[in-house]
Amino acid sequence: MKFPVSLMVLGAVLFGAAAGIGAYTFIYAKGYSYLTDDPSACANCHVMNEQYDGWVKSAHKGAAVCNDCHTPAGFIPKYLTKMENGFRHSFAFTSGEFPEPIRITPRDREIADEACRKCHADITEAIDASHRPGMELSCLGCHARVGHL
Amino acid sequence: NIFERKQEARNPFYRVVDLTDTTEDPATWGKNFPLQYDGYMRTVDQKRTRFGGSEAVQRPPTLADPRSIVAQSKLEEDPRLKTMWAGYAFARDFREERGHAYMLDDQTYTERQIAAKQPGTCLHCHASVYVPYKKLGDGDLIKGVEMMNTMTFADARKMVGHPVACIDCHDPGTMQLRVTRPGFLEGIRALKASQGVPDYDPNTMATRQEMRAYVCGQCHVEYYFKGPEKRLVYPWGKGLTVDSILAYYEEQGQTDWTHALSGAPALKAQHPEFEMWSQGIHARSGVSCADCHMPYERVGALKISDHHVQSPILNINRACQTCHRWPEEELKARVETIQQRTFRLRNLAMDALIDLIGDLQAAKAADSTSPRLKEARTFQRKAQFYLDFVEAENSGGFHAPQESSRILGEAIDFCRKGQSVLRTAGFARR
Amino acid sequence: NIFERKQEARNPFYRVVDLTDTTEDPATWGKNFPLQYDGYMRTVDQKRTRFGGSEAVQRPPTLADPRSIVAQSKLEEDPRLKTMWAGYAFARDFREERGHAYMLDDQTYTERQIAAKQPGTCLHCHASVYVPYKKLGDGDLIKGVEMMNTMTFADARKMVGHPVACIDCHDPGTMQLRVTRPGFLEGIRALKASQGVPDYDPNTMATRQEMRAYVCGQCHVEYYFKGPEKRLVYPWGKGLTVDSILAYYEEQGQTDWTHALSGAPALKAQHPEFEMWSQGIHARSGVSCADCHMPYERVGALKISDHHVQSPILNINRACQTCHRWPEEELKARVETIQQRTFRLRNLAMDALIDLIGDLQAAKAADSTSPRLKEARTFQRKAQFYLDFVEAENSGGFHAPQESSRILGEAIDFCRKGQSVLRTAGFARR
Ligand code: HEC
Ligand code: HEC
Ligand code: HEC
Ligand code: HEC
Ligand code: HEC
Ligand code: HEC
Ligand code: HEC
Ligand code: HEC
Ligand code: HEC
Ligand code: HEC
Ligand code: HEC
Ligand code: HEC
Ligand code: HEC
Ligand code: HEC
Ligand SMILES: [Ca+2]
Ligand SMILES: [Ca+2]
Repeated sequence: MKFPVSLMVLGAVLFGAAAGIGAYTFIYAKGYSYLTDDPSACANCHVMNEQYDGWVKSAHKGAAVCNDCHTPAGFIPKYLTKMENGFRHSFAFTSGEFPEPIRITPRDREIADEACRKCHADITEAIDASHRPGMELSCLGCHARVGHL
Repeated sequence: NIFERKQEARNPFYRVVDLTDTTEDPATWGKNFPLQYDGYMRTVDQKRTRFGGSEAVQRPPTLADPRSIVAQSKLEEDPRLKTMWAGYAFARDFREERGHAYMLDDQTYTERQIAAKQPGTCLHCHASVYVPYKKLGDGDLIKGVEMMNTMTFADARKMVGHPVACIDCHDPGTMQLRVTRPGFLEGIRALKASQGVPDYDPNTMATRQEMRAYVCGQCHVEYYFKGPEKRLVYPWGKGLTVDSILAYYEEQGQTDWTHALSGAPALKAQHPEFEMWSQGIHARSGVSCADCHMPYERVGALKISDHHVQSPILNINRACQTCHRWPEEELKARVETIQQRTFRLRNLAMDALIDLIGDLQAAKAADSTSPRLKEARTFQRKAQFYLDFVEAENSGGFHAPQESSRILGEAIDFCRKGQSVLRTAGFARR
Repeated sequence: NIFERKQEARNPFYRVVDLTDTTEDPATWGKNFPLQYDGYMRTVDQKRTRFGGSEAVQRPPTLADPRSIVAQSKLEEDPRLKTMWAGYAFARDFREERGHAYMLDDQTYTERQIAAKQPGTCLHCHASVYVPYKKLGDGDLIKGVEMMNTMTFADARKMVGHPVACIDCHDPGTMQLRVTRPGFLEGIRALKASQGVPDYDPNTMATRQEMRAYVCGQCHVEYYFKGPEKRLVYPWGKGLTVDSILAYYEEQGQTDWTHALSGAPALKAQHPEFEMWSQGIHARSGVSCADCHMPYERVGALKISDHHVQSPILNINRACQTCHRWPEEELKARVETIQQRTFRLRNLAMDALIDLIGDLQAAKAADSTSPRLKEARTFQRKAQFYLDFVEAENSGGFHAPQESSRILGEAIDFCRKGQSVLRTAGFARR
């Protein structure tokens, strides 16, 4: 968890709010949806519809919401991540400046990979147990599609 | 019941025995890891797929060969192989390979042992040699292997007791994967050096996903015995493609045998699964051998690696469907489409090679001193090696579909050129 | 800004003009669909990729050929093609293909028009012929096409005014995709019939995903002109593989031209993209031409199909990354690895064919009456068609990597057999 980075971002968010644009979207386009755990809130941005639809079809619909996989464990880290992404995405959404198709960032991919273990630690203990930290297999290597069919 | 499962989950493996670097017997390891052990023991199963698996063939046991069941003979399935390898031990006995449980017996009793005196080096890939090597070299693995290499197979055979075992792939303390085979350690070091990476050691420098292929690369590779000390060498100094391997052999002036009918200095390829896989889209996508041949399976509250190493066609749902959401039948059909194409071209290449050998025989009979013979034999040498590189590779082309077909296409072209050389010299077979 | 985005989201497009089944001019359609029209107009761009795209080559316009820019000449890139096609119009002028905007001019001014008198049939795939056909046959498409086929190219040319246009792929009322080309309607019907599906009509029976390939299959296919009425036929009666297409031609006794140097009755293959694609893993996975060559792009809140039909290499992130999560550079490298392998084998096959032609010339000179000539020419006919099937296919093997290499391997084998026939007869070229 890169705390300083997130703090800087937090700062950026506040500054951004003052500056307007980001925070403007954050409110008008329901960017603050990032702060809730309601998946449909994520879909407030039509650009999230694809993933939302994919999630609805996935085996995880009844099991995990967006934030279960896209935010790290722990209150502070979770909300810092939400802030950072919320701001970045809000900005991207308004400016229209973002790569298509939308791609998960390496950092958020790690977060998702870690998230798997939040719920599946038991079952995967056998395949993780015998390995020094850093040598864990990436769940996404085989299960990249679980969140979104 | 639930309580037990929870137990299992929290502490996946009850360590009931201590495993050390000298614990050879898999049964002992099995006490700590019963689930993996069960799978490991199932490699005795024999089931045939269209191009893989193996068929259990009954035979009357003899003193010389006590096996009552063997795998089908490839020489009988396709007698052209006898002409292709004429004069080499493989023309005497060559069978479909089967599960790991049989590796030691199949090596010990193959008629190739009778056809030619084999060295102790052979055991490197057919037995659990880690402990024996260490013993022999008292503590020094390399010293041990060098000593066993120079023994006769018969003498060396007495020093080993198991097919590949847990200790050959695992660190007894951490259970992490490890490479124990000198042949691979030296081979991969030479390969990496050629790519500008000095002193490469997989056991400290490879990622876990790489290790899931390297442990197999210890044996499923092309190899040769170098020099009188019969050193086991993986010919990777210039790269892993068939082209760079041939270039390496040319540089070494290596010849495996002289073809009995044509007199060509020939090279035999053997099970280059690791090399072929490395040229395919799966390797390129970071998919390792274990992903398909040892897929995870759910047992009780645990996910473990299926230690019943086998054809993925017999386990499509686990081996393929996590990554490919197609129905089993469809995935099977995709594999067989690839294999059928490979097989068709392989048969054309085989006919071409037999033709060239026939032409060489005729030319030899007409004028055994013609300088053209040497030229034509060089083409046979190349065609033989390229065709064999696909023939001996055991996935029927699946590990690298386009590359397999490309190699066969080149083999056919070598035959064409060899035949032209003789034709230009006015040798005409009627 | 966001107000707009939310607007767009609700309201995809405004109809400002009425489109009927006789509205030919794309500019008119463009009033309703400016975004698609903009893309369509961009097919004038010329950018080269390693094996595709096209290069803008300057030339001084002449009266006979007013084009000041053309695509690079493939005959100059590889002069062996002139020998391969000796005696056929293609040996006179053959260029890399470029964007749709040029199709009408490039066809009108190619020197192939001078080398041989071409029929009106040609326009079927190089112009917006739907409205003209309908006019000619007053209302009857088939009658119209039959009439235009028998005209001279020059006369027919006067009746068309645009390259492929909106109306050729779309129903003006619903904007749904539709097949307007008689050649494809008949070809696919014959194919389906051979598979036991009677009276197949894509416009009523195809899925939407199939239509996303069929509209391209209207032109990107192998074809020939049948009989004196110059009927345009897609040779699919026995299937789409190179093998079944050759079988079909043999049954028809079809020959495109007599090879000038060898006298072989030869067959030319032309742009079999649809056929090759059908043998690949993408077709098998339900991935259509439009998915890669007209990927969706987001304009504001709208997702539209990029009507700038072009090489996906120039648009990797939209064309590939929706399905493949690899970086652009990696995806490009994957394509080029496949294309390089194909190219290497294609070059071997080309040399083999040139050799066979040379041998045939020598044999012909030695004894023009030898019955062996006929045999050898049959092999050239086959080798020529197989090699050309990959050479003329425009993806450099990507549409079906293993199949492309398999076909080239067989081409080489046909050359080998042709050469052996002559050798056995004692013809030796020195
Ligand atoms: C304000 C509109 C908006 C809302 C609301 C929104 N997103 Fe996004 N999201 C975007 C945009 C725009 C992008 C593309 C950003 C980029 O790729 O630079 C994006 C990208 C992403 C990505 C991939 C890129 C990355 O940063 O890893 C993830 C994961 C993601 N969103 C998750 C979520 C989740 C979870 C929610 C709900 C908690 C959510 N989004 C709600 C607009 C939004
Ligand atoms: C079970 C875990 C899980 C859940 C629940 C989940 N996702 Fe994801 N999501 C992932 C994974 C894993 C990836 C990365 C996929 C990859 O890298 O192939 C991803 C990727 C994304 C992306 C980036 C697009 C891409 O393919 O890289 C977006 C946007 C996104 N998710 C949004 C959402 C939204 C919105 C929700 C809730 C409706 C949600 N996710 C629910 C696991 C999940
Ligand atoms: C909030 C808890 C939670 C998180 C986070 C989570 N899962 Fe799950 N997952 C579940 C539950 C509960 C099920 C059982 C759902 C069912 O089968 O209906 C499940 C099912 C699965 C399955 C079996 C069904 C299928 O889709 O094949 C896989 C595989 C899986 N999860 C992998 C993952 C991976 C990989 C991640 C991380 C990207 C992840 N899970 C994240 C709770 C979670
Ligand atoms: C090398 C490929 C691979 C990797 C890496 C992998 N899995 Fe799996 N996973 C599988 C396979 C194969 C199955 C199906 C097992 C079966 O059907 O018995 C599976 C099944 C599962 C299931 C469903 C078990 C059940 O039957 O309910 C869960 C949950 C799961 N994996 C989670 C994870 C998590 C979490 C990780 C990362 C720590 C992970 N997997 C890493 C291949 C993989
Ligand atoms: C993407 C999946 C995949 C990967 C990765 C893979 N294989 Fe295979 N392998 C297959 C398939 C499929 C077959 C064909 C099995 C058949 O024909 O029954 C096969 C066949 C084999 C065979 C012959 C099996 C038999 O039943 O006769 C061997 C040996 C083998 N592979 C070893 C390896 C090695 C060693 C590696 C890694 C260097 C590897 N494989 C990587 C899928 C894979
Ligand atoms: C570099 C590792 C390696 C060495 C060294 C090696 N083998 Fe093997 N052997 C294998 C592998 C892998 C297979 C299974 C794949 C196959 O059969 O192609 C195999 C299969 C066999 C088989 C069963 C299939 C067949 O060919 O009938 C026999 C018998 C055999 N080996 C004998 C020998 C003999 C004798 C030697 C020594 C001259 C030897 N092996 C040396 C790796 C090796
Ligand atoms: C110590 C050498 C050695 C190692 C390490 C090894 N193999 Fe093998 N493997 C063999 C030999 C030898 C055979 C042939 C046995 C026989 O035919 O008697 C074989 C056979 C096989 C077969 C054929 C089974 C069948 O039914 O035809 C497969 C598949 C296979 N190995 C895959 C693997 C994979 C995957 C790995 C790594 C996880 C691996 N092997 C590691 C030596 C080895
Ligand atoms: C030919 C190589 C090979 C042999 C022999 C072998 N294993 Fe493994 N084993 C593997 C591979 C590959 C993995 C997966 C490791 C990873 O993902 O890092 C594995 C994983 C394991 C694990 C970790 C949990 C799991 O299932 O993934 C245990 C425990 C294990 N093996 C026990 C054994 C035992 C006990 C034996 C002997 C009976 C044995 N292995 C023989 C290759 C082998
Ligand atoms: C861990 C993931 C994974 C596993 C397991 C896996 N594949 Fe793949 N497969 C891939 C990837 C990645 C590609 C490359 C295409 C892509 O990037 O999507 C691919 C490509 C393919 C292709 C197309 C390439 C070609 O040569 O035509 C086939 C067919 C295929 N896989 C079959 C199989 C089969 C059969 C199995 C099981 C024996 C299998 N795969 C196991 C990930 C996997
Ligand atoms: C999976 C993606 C994919 C599909 C599906 C596909 N193509 Fe392609 N196509 C490619 C790629 C990649 C190339 C190589 C482009 C290059 O070399 O620049 C190509 C090349 C071409 C070219 C030559 C383009 C040039 O720039 O010279 C034509 C024409 C073509 N395809 C037509 C078709 C047709 C018609 C279909 C359907 C019948 C089709 N393609 C299906 C990916 C695809
Ligand atoms: C069945 C459809 C079809 C017919 C009929 C057809 N073409 Fe084409 N033509 C194409 C396609 C598709 C391309 C682009 C792909 C290629 O160039 O291989 C093309 C490309 C061309 C080109 C540009 C590239 C080159 O070859 O220099 C010329 C010139 C051309 N055609 C002339 C003609 C002439 C003259 C005729 C009539 C004798 C004709 N075409 C008939 C479909 C057709
Ligand atoms: C009416 C006939 C026709 C139809 C329909 C058609 N094409 Fe073409 N296409 C051509 C011709 C002719 C050319 C060559 C133009 C030239 O070189 O002047 C061409 C060229 C191309 C090229 C090469 C562009 C370049 O830069 O080299 C691609 C890619 C292509 N077409 C793809 C497609 C796809 C995808 C479809 C369907 C969505 C399609 N075509 C439909 C006739 C057609
Ligand atoms: C060579 C064939 C071809 C030509 C010519 C063509 N289109 Fe399309 N068009 C397509 C394909 C393929 C689609 C995707 C349809 C689908 O997915 O069902 C499409 C989709 C569309 C759509 C639906 C929205 C979208 O973008 O997916 C519109 C509107 C459209 N085209 C307008 C036009 C206009 C206007 C022209 C002329 C300037 C034109 N098209 C020329 C092939 C063509
Ligand atoms: C609509 C989905 C889709 C699109 C778009 C797509 N692919 Fe694929 N691709 C697949 C599927 C499905 C497979 C087969 C493997 C599998 O089942 O995962 C595959 C396989 C492949 C393979 C391995 C097969 C082989 O022959 O080696 C390569 C390489 C590949 N794709 C490259 C590309 C490139 C480059 C593009 C863009 C020009 C592209 N793909 C566009 C879905 C797609
Ligand atoms: Ca086997
Ligand atoms: Ca082009």
